[in-house]
Amino acid sequence: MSDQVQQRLTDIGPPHYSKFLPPIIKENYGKWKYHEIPRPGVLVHTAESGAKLYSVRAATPRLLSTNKIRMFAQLAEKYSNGYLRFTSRNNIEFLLTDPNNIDPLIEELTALGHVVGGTGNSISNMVHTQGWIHCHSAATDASGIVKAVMDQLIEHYKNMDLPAKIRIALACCLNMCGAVHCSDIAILGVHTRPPQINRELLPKQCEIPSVVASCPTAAIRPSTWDGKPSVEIDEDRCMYCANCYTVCPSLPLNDPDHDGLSIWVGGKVSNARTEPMFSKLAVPYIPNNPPRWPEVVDAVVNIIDVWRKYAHKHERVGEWINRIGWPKFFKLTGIEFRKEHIDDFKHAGLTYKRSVHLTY
Amino acid sequence: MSDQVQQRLTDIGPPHYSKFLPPIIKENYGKWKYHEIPRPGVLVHTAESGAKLYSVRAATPRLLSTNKIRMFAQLAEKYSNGYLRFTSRNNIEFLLTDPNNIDPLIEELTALGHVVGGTGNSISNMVHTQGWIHCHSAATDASGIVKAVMDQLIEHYKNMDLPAKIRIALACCLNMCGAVHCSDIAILGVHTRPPQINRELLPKQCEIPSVVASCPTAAIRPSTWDGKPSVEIDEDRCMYCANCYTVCPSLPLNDPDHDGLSIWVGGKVSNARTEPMFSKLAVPYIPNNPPRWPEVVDAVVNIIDVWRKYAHKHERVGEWINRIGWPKFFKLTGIEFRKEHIDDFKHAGLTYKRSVHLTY
Amino acid sequence: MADQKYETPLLDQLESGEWPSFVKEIKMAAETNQMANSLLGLLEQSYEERKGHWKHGGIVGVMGYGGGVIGRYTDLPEKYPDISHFHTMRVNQPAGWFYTAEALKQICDVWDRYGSGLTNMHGSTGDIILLGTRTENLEPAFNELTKLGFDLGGSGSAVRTPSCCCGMARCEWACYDTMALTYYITMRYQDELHRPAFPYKMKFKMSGCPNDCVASIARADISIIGTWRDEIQINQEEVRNYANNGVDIYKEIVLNCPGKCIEWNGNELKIDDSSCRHCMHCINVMPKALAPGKDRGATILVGSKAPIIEGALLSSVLVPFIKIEEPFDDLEIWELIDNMFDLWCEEGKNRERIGEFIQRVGLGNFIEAVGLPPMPEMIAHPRENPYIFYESFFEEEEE
Amino acid sequence: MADQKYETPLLDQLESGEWPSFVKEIKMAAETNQMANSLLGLLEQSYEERKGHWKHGGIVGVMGYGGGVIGRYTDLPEKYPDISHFHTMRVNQPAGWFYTAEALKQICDVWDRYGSGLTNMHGSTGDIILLGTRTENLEPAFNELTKLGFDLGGSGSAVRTPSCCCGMARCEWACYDTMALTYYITMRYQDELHRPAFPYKMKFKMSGCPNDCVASIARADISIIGTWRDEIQINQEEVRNYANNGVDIYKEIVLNCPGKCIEWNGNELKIDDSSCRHCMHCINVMPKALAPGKDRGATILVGSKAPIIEGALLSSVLVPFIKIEEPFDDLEIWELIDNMFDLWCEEGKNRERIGEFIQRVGLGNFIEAVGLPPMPEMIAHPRENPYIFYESFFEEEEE
Ligand code: SRM
Ligand code: SRM
Ligand code: SRM
Ligand code: SRM
Ligand code: SF4
Ligand code: SF4
Ligand code: SF4
Ligand code: SF4
Ligand code: SF4
Ligand code: SF4
Ligand code: SF4
Ligand code: SF4
Repeated sequence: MSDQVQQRLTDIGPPHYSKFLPPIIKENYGKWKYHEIPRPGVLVHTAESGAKLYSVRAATPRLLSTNKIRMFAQLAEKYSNGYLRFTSRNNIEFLLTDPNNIDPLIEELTALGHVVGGTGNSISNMVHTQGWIHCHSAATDASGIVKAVMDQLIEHYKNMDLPAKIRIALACCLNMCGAVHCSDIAILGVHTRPPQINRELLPKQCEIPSVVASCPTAAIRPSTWDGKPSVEIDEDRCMYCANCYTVCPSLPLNDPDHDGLSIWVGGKVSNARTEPMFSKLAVPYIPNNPPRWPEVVDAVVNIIDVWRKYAHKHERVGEWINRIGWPKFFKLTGIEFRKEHIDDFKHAGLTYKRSVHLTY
Repeated sequence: MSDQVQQRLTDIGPPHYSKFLPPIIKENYGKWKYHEIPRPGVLVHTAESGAKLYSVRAATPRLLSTNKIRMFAQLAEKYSNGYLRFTSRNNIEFLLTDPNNIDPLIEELTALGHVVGGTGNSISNMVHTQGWIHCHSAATDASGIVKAVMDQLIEHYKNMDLPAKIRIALACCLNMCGAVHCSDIAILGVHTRPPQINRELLPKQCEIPSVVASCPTAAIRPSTWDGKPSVEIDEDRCMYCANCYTVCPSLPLNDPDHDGLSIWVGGKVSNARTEPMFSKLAVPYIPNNPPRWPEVVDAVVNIIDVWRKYAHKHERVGEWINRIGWPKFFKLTGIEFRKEHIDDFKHAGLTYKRSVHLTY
Repeated sequence: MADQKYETPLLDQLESGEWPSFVKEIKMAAETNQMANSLLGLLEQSYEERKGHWKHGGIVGVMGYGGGVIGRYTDLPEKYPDISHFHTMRVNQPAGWFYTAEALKQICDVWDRYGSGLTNMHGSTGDIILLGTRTENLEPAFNELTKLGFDLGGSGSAVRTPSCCCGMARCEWACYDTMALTYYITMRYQDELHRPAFPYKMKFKMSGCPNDCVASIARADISIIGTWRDEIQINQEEVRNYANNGVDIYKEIVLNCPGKCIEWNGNELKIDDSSCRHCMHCINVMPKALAPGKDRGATILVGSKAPIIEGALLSSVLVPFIKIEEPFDDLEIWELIDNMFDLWCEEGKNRERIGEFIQRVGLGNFIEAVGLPPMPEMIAHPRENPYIFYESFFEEEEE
Repeated sequence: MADQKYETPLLDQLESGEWPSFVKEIKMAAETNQMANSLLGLLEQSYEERKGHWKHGGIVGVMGYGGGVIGRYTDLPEKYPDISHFHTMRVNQPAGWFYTAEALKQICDVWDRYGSGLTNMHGSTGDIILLGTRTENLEPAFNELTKLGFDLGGSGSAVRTPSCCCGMARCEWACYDTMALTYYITMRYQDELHRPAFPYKMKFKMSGCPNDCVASIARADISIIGTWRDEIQINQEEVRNYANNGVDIYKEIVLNCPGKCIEWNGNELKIDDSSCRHCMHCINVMPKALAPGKDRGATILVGSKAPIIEGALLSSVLVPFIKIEEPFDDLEIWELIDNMFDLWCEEGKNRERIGEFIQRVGLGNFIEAVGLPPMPEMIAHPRENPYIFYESFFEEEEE
């Protein structure tokens, strides 16, 4: 072991990317001229030199076994000189120079269960998080819902038949590791009950002042219990954000009968046309219903169907809603408008309708 | 006196407006069809019946002597059957039925010093407040600045040669009695020094808790002085809003060497095209310079000239700036951009530029 | 009256120029009125010193009323004894600011007798402002005014003098009768107008259409703005006339439509009314060709105000659409307004406008308390933060 | 290894359907890996109970590093002893997520030896996530990874693993070399990445153009987004081709341009570049006809994050335009970033992201402290409230 430590390498950083770039990229680095999408899942980038790079994009569940990664490696060796990459939304891309390899690669990928698509005006892979696979904080699972939703939306992954790109993301708690807050559609796991205080463990595990400071609504006050330092939670003020739980393991919020999901719409990240926007609350609460969360799937499909039907070309979900107005969004989707939709946090006043720009 | 009190009428409310409406209005009430503006200052409203009402609009300084009001009354008797009205921006309107009276009326009004105009895409009268004429709170005068500014802008009152309507307003302190906060251009009197505490009078004149509560930045703390209850002001926190002075006469802020004016741009009230908008800070500070406040006049004229030159038709000042972006507004007007322009109040974070929608 | 003459070299500079001069007005009044004359002197001194010379007002008024008069005293009473008192009377204007010559002259008579001979036509809230009188003149002036049929307007923590655009009297776009409603509201709330009993001021402003010519959305606690909910009326012939006479319909209208719901093929204008935002722009540009629909009414908004203390507010939608038809007594909004007043009086803090109150308690809680259902028209967009109070989802469960 | 087999009727339902199945992945791994097998059982139980079975993580890691490993323990260790520890290792991905088949297989070898055989390709921050290992395996796995040239990524209150879009490697719109800059930043901040010393996490994300394909504006404390400041390059011939092939240039492009700066006469496209907002839309729709200008660089923005605790933030502009050219050592931004780090470390509260810190102290004070002048590009619009601190106007006067 001491031997091992002596040889220990640290702070070497990641391998330099140039090691992994195919020659065609090295040769045309920074000299690409334009791209085309001849069919869903296939990007063709043409360089100033005339060289053409064919990228074949396929879905992955993100959670991959080493077995599967080896299979991908094999496919890369067979069709793309061993070069491949992953995208910022967890798709896999094979980097081909020979267009004749496109069809057989797609065939093998499809056979392997990895549908090809996700380019252009399609629904790409869902960004998502750990859920019950790995996180203590999860109000719901991640991978299972993604699977259920994408099974239903598969045609929109395979085809580029939508008014615009649509980005769906899921986070299993308010920490929002998927950074879902700027998604066309976001599925967000929510706790809906205040923390249960483990009064025995709390004084051992947690610093009271940090716990008190962690609460955005000042719902937590220091107290004593059985002579020991403890905290009191004003349940009327708690909105279940779990920040106290992040800081203190003795304040779990997980609650199978009340944990569930919310759905948010109309966010975007790109600067294309309109500025980036946050997603807004569409459906406040749907209970957890594994293994296929049918109510969540229906809600997402419904929103997409209505958007598809009414949006103009190039209109992202949020851009479409901004044009037609939120009242019409609720009307067309049939989603019930409730008090919960009306903001009551810090900047709430700015979200009230301060004009008579209404539709009837 | 007791006799008088017995006869006393109370709660009679204002006279019913119908007493003051000319017959043509009574007959066509709610049945107007369209209007035209054949020349600046003249509105022609045509009713469904075909009847035509000619309104001649002239400027007033709002502050009117009874002498002048009598002269207006005379003109009304001569030209408009004794009917006249004032507008929501303190213009006067004579309500004519005989178009032949238009020219002579305009001639007399002009001779009397009351320029005719203010209709359509012009600069109408400036909404303003009391200033040194009547208010204890004023950081500047009102009427004098209005006179100085409008003397300079007179051609835009007389002609409808602007891209859109432009509404200029002035308020002599942050109470903003002119409700200037949604004006194309707002001139706002500002104090720039914390209140001077009159420690002798304060305990007699003011309730300490109300004084403490009045401060939006919590700059005021209760204290004692010479054994008497008093307050202390944290000068670093004070942003000179004078709310404490409104509540307590012993906390005056008036200070001839530091009081002055600020200029705000881009607000609007109408729902036409865009939703109503608040005005935003353009020039943080100009010292008082009576009787003609040349620096204020120049700043206003400059903004209007730049807007005239670059705005599209129908673009109010704020709509124009929204199209070209604030950086370009500052560049084109030559106004210095300072730290003071960056919001630091409650919702400041929402005013930071959260996109790369920039122009260069 | 002493006829002391003041030198006013600074003010004199404001007599020249084409814009009507307030200095000329004061001088005109000063010829016969010593208060106006003293004001000249005082104002000149203010111009020299760059500083006002008025003290914080005291409480003065007429018997039985809690408002309508703004007390004012100079801080130089020895120098200007004639304006040691210089109170203003706020006289409730007739709706729409229509007058006869006769009525104006009568008011002038009163003010020549009891005041400075100076006025504001009108104050920002809408009142006739009679500038400058002494305490002892208030009651007699009031008596004469009421005999003429005029009453005082509001001040203090009361309903303030309601005001409105000229509406149906002189505008083709009025979607309801603003002047009638304003008169009705003024009369309905006479007691609340004259006897302050609220946490703070309460302003009503009525505009006949979304152009909002009284700026009600920016400066009224309750803003009532006309609108329609059926199709915009189109006269295609007149549209073509505008096009032929220089209106670039594509650039000026189609591109500016916030609902993106207008199409123009060079011959016919098509509006997708279901996406129309009722902004008025297309109608404004072509008043002969377009008009608001026939199913007219109003939107009720609440809460605008100037910046003191938490920052300026615009009114926001409370009732998206309501018909405003006689008899006004039967309108449902009075109950809503009563509920709002009750709630605000009970829970509002001193000097907290209703708009600030709503900001503090939250619109959701506010509408719940006043008995309105949540409606998407009330908001610009739903919440962006996930900090949702979920209790309403599990209410049955609670013990 | 015990080869206990779990019944997973619920999870089995997630094997059907066309979307690739994560359950199949776990099952595949479970054939040879007992940790993966146990995970199946545990997950099935979670699905039954609608509840996770992981405990709050403890502090585990490799020697000398303060991060890169997320400790995780099940709350059912007796039932699932093989995953009583189930830590993840965050391995710093190569910039742009490019790999050779060879490199991937080497990583798989390590993870078959020391972990569950399960991965995430990739984590939301960008790392290769190696899911599930025991404390005692961390050090040997780390050693093997470094020998392969891989290092751990960030976790905790440290610089987090920077990530970027593929940029110049495979995109015609990259306005600077995102991958080179990402590698440079990752190497420059190795110490800050591996040894948490900040008030909270610090993420860098690099996108080559305003399309922002790594969502940097939404989820990076420092977002570096490519842009240009000269004219959009236009090939008119290709514009006409698009028009002829079905692009409705008026509707799709002119009407959607946020700068309202495009004109199209059916033959020629004119762009008023001085009003262009660099949104990319016109270029996106006609990639063969249009391209960003030649004077390229980047905008630097700061402060985005997820909602905890004060609500989500988007990054906002700090440096409107900067050239990003080699040698990166000479770029001026490092001094700025050092100043930001220093200030935040000194004045930031525990668990306060830099964006929240800026919200608290105010952007004006922040830029003053880090040595940037106020620029109108930093704001969406100037202040609307009149609550101005005027001290800077009278500084000379102060004694
Ligand atoms: C591969 C990838 C970058 C990477 O290094 O991994 C990428 C690659 C491209 N993006 Fe992207 N984008 C990628 C994530 C994103 C993201 C980030 C995200 O989704 O989390 C965004 C911001 C999304 C948002 O706004 O919420 C993004 C917003 C765009 C846009 C703007 C779309 C819009 O109208 O708002 C374009 C332009 C377009 O497609 O017209 C674009 C265009 C492109 C182009 C056409 C650029 C090019 O010339 O090569 C590439 C192919 C797009 C396609 O799939 O049709 N890319 N692109 C990412 C693929 C993710 C995936 O697997 O689906
Ligand atoms: C007389 C008056 C109402 C009253 O009862 O007193 C009035 C009367 C008319 N307004 Fe107004 N507006 C009047 C104050 C306003 C205000 C309030 C204000 O300025 O404080 C506004 C909101 C201003 C703002 O947005 O900041 C206002 C926004 C409009 C608009 C929308 C303009 C825009 O594009 O934003 C129109 C439509 C138009 O002119 O095209 C309009 C149109 C009209 C029309 C054409 C309506 C009609 O068919 O009769 C009237 C003649 C307008 C003109 O002057 O050209 N009126 N109008 C007010 C005259 C004030 C004055 O003396 O100048
Ligand atoms: C006379 C008038 C200005 C004018 O020259 O037109 C006026 C004058 C005063 N206003 Fe005002 N306000 C006048 C319309 C307004 C308006 C405009 C409106 O009503 O449409 C506003 C902005 C809208 C609003 O209500 O927010 C307005 C917002 C204020 C405020 C700030 C209120 C707030 O909530 O932010 C104050 C301060 C206060 O209430 O203590 C105030 C206070 C005052 C006081 C009473 C001064 C004080 O602190 O006690 C002023 C008396 C001046 C004097 O000596 O005559 N005045 N005041 C206006 C009333 C005339 C009328 O009755 O027609
Ligand atoms: C693994 C990963 C999710 C995933 O499945 O991809 C993840 C997992 C966790 N995140 Fe995260 N975050 C991950 C990317 C993110 C992102 C997205 C990003 O980086 O682009 C965000 C939103 C952007 C941001 O930084 O704000 C994110 C916002 C959070 C937050 C809220 C931070 C905030 O300031 O609002 C927390 C809470 C915390 O820091 O205590 C958090 C905390 C956590 C913890 C450590 C749970 C905790 O409370 O201690 C999770 C460990 C789960 C586990 O057991 O493995 N994670 N986390 C992502 C890191 C993988 C990687 O290194 O590549
Ligand atoms: S979103 Fe919440 S539950 Fe999901 S991985 Fe992140 S911290 Fe864990
Ligand atoms: S869950 Fe959030 S709101 Fe509730 S007590 Fe904990 S920190 Fe406060
Ligand atoms: S704006 Fe201020 S100074 Fe002017 S009249 Fe109103 S309260 Fe008085
Ligand atoms: S002027 Fe305003 S900020 Fe200053 S102490 Fe008075 S109330 Fe507070
Ligand atoms: S608000 Fe509408 S109805 Fe009233 S005057 Fe203005 S344009 Fe006419
Ligand atoms: S009223 Fe406004 S939104 Fe409606 S069609 Fe006309 S321009 Fe468009
Ligand atoms: S951000 Fe821009 S440069 Fe980077 S991949 Fe996306 S489109 Fe290309
Ligand atoms: S990049 Fe965007 S703003 Fe610039 S011309 Fe193209 S569409 Fe318009």
